[in-house]
Amino acid sequence: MKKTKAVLFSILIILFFFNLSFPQENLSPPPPTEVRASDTQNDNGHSITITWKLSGDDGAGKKNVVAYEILRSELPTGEFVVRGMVPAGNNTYQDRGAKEKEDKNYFPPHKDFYYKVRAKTLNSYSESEVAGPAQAYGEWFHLGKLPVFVGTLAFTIMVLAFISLARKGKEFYVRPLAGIDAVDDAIGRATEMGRPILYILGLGSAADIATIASFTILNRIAKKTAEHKTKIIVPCNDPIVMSVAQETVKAGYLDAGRPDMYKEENIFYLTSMQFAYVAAVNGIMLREQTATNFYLGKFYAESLILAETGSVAGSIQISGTDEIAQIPFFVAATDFTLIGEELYAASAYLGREPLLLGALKAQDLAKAIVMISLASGAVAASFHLDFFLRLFTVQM
Amino acid sequence: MRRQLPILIVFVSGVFMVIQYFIPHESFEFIYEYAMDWIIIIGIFAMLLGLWSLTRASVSKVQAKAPGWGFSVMTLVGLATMLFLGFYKGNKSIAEGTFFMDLFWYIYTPIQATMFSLLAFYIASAAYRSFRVRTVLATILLVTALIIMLRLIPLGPISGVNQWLASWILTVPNMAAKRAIWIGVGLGATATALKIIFGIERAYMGKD
Amino acid sequence: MNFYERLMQLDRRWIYLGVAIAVTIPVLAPFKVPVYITPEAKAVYEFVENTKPGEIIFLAIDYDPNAMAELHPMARTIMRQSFSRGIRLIISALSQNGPGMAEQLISQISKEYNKKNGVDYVYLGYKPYPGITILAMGQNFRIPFPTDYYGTPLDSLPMMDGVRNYDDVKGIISIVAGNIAEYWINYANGRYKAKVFFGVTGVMTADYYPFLQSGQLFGLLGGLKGASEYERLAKQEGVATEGMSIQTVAHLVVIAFIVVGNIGFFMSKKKKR
Amino acid sequence: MERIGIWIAALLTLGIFSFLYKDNPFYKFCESLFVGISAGYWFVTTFWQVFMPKLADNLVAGRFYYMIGAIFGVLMLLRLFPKIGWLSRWSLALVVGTTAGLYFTRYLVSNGMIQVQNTIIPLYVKGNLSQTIGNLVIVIGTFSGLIYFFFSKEHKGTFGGLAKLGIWFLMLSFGASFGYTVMSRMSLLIGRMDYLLGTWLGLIR
Repeated sequence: MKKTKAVLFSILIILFFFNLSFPQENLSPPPPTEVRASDTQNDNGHSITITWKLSGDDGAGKKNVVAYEILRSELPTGEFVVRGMVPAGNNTYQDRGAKEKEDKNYFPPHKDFYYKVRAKTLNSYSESEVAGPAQAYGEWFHLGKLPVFVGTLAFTIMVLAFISLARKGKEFYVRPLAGIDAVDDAIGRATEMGRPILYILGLGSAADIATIASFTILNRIAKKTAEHKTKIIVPCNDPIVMSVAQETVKAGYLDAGRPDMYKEENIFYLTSMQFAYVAAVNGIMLREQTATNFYLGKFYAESLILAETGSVAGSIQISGTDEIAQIPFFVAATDFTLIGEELYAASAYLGREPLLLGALKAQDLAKAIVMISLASGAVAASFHLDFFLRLFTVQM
Repeated sequence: MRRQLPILIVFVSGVFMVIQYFIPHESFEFIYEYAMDWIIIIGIFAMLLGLWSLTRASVSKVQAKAPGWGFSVMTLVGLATMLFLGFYKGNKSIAEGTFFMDLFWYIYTPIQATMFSLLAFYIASAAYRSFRVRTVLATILLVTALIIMLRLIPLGPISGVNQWLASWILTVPNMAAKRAIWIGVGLGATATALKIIFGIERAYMGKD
Repeated sequence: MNFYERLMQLDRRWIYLGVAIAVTIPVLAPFKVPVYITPEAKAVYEFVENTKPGEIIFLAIDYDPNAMAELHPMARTIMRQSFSRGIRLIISALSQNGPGMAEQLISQISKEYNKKNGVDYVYLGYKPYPGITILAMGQNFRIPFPTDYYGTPLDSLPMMDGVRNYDDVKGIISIVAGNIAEYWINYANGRYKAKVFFGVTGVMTADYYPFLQSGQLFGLLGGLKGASEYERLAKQEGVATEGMSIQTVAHLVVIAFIVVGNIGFFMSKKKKR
Repeated sequence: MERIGIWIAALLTLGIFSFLYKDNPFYKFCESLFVGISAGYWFVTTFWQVFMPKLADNLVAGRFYYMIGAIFGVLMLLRLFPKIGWLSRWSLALVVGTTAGLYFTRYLVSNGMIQVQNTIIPLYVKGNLSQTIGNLVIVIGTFSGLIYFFFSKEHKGTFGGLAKLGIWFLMLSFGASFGYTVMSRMSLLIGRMDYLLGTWLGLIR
């Protein structure tokens, strides 16, 4: 099969040049019919889609049609230029171009174009009627993404609804999380031992959602360390993350009423290179003898280096990441691990802020909906009903 | 001005990015591309903050003659050398064969690779330390890890079975668990993104 | 502390020593073990094998010297296979510390096959923010890479004539370490429907199995084992094949330590009773 | 030059390995040198490979939209001046807002909808027992795993039982990933040993 395709392709190339010298033969196939040209849906406005009905000799009749060429012109009678070619059996083509005016292949929108489709055999061809005019224009809504749109709206409404319930004073139950319960003990331990706490925000940028979740946790922990008068060290690997961490810790000290104790030099930048950063943090752990290490945020391969060095130093370690590949190492080598979503929930747990707890409740509701869809979808699929599947199918 | 405007910027830019996902039209595409470039550019400027922090910390350690200040001198020397070599010949400074690249190949790369390779030791010690039949959960962890590791070891007649079991674990129950984590992370991250956009989660903004 | 308790609390330096010996001895006295070939590795091999001479494959070298040991053999074998079959390559390097290393590899192998830059291959180099770069390349390679790695405008390279974006290549093989892989799946495949193949580090392999099943990924080489499978398939046995035999010994040592720890745990518990 | 380079590289490699025994001045030396060199390398390469083409070249070409990015970039630097440091929050807000919006749909689609879509699979596949079992395990595992992540309900009774099953699935997956990773970590070490024994000492080939 694949060999045939290869042969066909080489034939096509030969044919392409061959045609120049022998443009017409009387054995031309029936032309493609019902050619339609129209704007391509759900695009940025630089493409027209052409469809046609296959030539009578394509797959039937003499079965000698090998390809279709798509030609374009700005005038119905003007000179037609080949825009592309598709193998026989295909009945659509997207004539696409660039959106930048400077680009060689610029495709102007809102401009009339006419199309012809040429059915080609080995040594002849025939052309369809001219179709068009058609104009390319950009859409203002991507219909294929409708399920995402519905999901976005539904989820946003759920989150906002629960938050406003929380604002009205409704209280939500949350089950205990081992990793969270350990935080207070861990800070207490550091205080007793008179040793510092190390907080690692991971390798994410300030724009990573996991890092932002970690900032909120850092803020709560900074408040507690300020209350306990325990030193907190935050080495950073991204300058923006460092800036934000400084603000966050400062705010925590302010919340605790101890702005005087805040020391900016304890929240510092080392280097943005993964392993140089880890080498330095390793050193900090052993030399500062940190009593408690937090690893919360985005972590990559360094997770285990940090966790094992921390364990050599005898620190209590609490970790959490949404990087699935690293969770196993944190689970094996640290004392408590916040797994995936638990990291995002932690900020709500630590602050006990009703608004954040409300959002957590919305997450649970969304989870319940997902689970019901999963279960009923799987049952439906067993009976070959793909209704549920379609609800979640996104066309890009 | 100090608190409200940033929250407004977050809201507007966040909502815009969500909306643009649904709008294929090129006018949105252009703004989207510019916004992405701006963020890259902000990141570049912020690099100076990083260098400033590193330099200041090292210099003050040296000045205070803090314990190990000599090592801070090494950091400063390394930094200054790279900066000098990286700029003194304009944009030709970082071509292959320059001293800059020699330092990269003979100092940076080996240390980096060695740091990474420490994981071989640590993965063994972590496995030794935590893979004990202490609890049900620890036992599950231990048994699956063993099955997977044994796939590389010639086991004679049971090699085929183990190979099959290992790949079944990787593709079936492993995938089920990962999907659960993925979906959970998806919901947690989208909820957090929403909280950021609506200004509910704003600890990262600090306080005055 | 009795003998069994001691087994439970070995100083970790003994473990380090055990690992060091396990990887050193076979290096000095090499031997070979059999390799089992997985269907997902075969899929990558056959994709390259079925690409016709003159067609273009996009090869992304998305790792840095950290992952060289595992991923270099894959990139090397795939490049050799492609060049020897007359396939043209567009190569990018989206990992921050990767471009220099990728450049070395490219110049070495293109010399072996006497391939010309700009004609038989194009090296784009590095841009930060891989997600955004991958998205932009879906529009046009020229958006993130107005020039190639060497500063030549893409428009003046003969090979790039008429080659705009992923639509104009047969598929993408990304040899990748870290989260850049996600972007290839989400953006190149998700947004632009490109055919994506991966060569990933061993640690990532299990994470990308689901994408094979969901059809977002068309083939996968996992770690050194994947590389050695590929060397077998392409009949270029080398570093990876050798490495696999050392792996066997190293795995045995790790398993032995786990067993020792558990014997200690079990026996000392029994004694207490 | 190359010979000297290899010697330096080999000594630095040993310096890092010495950390396994215990923290020592040799390691500290390597570490501090590494931090300085890497920070410098990162700054220089980003400058030449990103700053020049992304900003300088575009401004020279008259694309003044890029000025907006530059202005926000300068605002970021104002952090260095305590009095007007708060202006840097504007840049931060732009970065965080933009990416929060970008990630919102990204996570919703990739982690949410596509995973759900992939898990909607028939529980019974006619004539294919292994696939039937596999699909069943996947659906049950995903379902119970999600139950484990419920925060607002106590893990008690049947619900608690399912949550327990969920955490078993998670542990199984962690064990599998851990076991699978051993190989790639060993190969990193093999690479370094090759360098020491081969490239440096010439003991192999």
